[in-house]
Amino acid sequence: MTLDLLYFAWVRERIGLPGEAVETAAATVADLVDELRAREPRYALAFADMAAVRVAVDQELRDLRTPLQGAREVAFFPPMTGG
Amino acid sequence: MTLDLLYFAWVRERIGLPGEAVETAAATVADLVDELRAREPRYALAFADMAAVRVAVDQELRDLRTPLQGAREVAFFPPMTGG
Amino acid sequence: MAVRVQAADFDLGTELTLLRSGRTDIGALVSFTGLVRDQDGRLTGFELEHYPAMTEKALVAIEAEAQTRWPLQASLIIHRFGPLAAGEQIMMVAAASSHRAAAFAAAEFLMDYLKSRAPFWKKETTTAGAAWVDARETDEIALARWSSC
Amino acid sequence: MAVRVQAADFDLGTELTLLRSGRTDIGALVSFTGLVRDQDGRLTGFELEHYPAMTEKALVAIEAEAQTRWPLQASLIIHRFGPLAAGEQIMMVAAASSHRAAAFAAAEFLMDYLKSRAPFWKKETTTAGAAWVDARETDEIALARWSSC
Repeated sequence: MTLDLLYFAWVRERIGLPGEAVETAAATVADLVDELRAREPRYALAFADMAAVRVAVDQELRDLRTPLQGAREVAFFPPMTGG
Repeated sequence: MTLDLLYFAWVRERIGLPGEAVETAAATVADLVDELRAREPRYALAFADMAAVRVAVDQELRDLRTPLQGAREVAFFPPMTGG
Repeated sequence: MAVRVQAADFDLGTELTLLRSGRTDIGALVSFTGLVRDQDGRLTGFELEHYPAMTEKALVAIEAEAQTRWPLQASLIIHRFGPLAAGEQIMMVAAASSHRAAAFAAAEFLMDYLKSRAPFWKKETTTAGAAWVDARETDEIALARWSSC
Repeated sequence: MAVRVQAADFDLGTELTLLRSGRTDIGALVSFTGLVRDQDGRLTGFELEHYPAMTEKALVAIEAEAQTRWPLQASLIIHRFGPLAAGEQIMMVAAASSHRAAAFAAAEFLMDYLKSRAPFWKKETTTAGAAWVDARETDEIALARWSSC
């Protein structure tokens, strides 16, 4: 499947991209993160500590165990600091 | 001593006066209330249930046991309902 | 750090703008405004009596107590008296601090104290007649929670 | 019952006036405004990044949750994004109810949820350099208290 990935704040800065489309067979968010980490050191750096990374699947907050079947957009970002 | 008495809200309405000067030898607020009650039924009515009456001596919230020595102004009123 | 007792209405936006004007050290500003409710149309009159010689003194004391409990950069209490119509502003408090917890707590504290310790009395006229508003037992409970702080 | 995400500033007084205009059923109106602190003059830049496709959705969900928990007659969330200067307004929430306890609780709830659940990220530039603001552990604690309600 094709997924639109989005990166925000320091995740974006470490990866060096605001987002990208990827072709993947990852079953869960955790599988997707493993695939990305294996690509290049900048991904490995961005995803080094997943306790510090939040994930949204199709604009809803999810976690590493979330299945990706049917998903279109996955976003990675640090804990939110609005308000 | 001469005391300025002030009445507010339904205490004022029951007594029928916003205030008055009284000559008294009352040692405490409780003594003063007893004196007033003995005067006329409208005072007895206003001070029938002292659990529903608050008192301020010289603009500070006090209670029935407060001594009156040196006091100049005593106010009686129901529990406050501002805000 | 200001208290005003007045018959006239106030402009909430102007007051909140003034409170933070020229300052860049405030992170959180909380305001509370009390309004006259029409009670499903039953309210026909509303009057606020107060004890002029004591009112401002009591409000200043309440504000000073809030200042000792939280690091506030600014605070304000305005309370009106006299006849008011449904929908009108009765009073406001505002508290400004570096962080939101202090600003919220201080504003609630100001309200809880003011409700039970500032000499104001509400008289409502409804279709059922005129009556002094009873103090709510919950107001004393609200006040008690600050004693354990 | 409104949510706005915008780069432009907002007028707090106008928003609060609009919220209650033409209504006589509101007894209590609480507002919170978040402002950019200059941190004793150390702050030289401030930028708010957000996730446009998700932001409004998240804020609408937060507001809807508040509506199910308290009897609110009106509520409002405005959050800005982009570069902001010291002293500028970042965001506001407002909650209107018949009684003060509900209005205060709803406004605090909106803030607590928004802090940890709405996709905004602050980047500060100070004399020590540029850095993304860390989420505070106290924000998660603040959020947890609403679970036991």
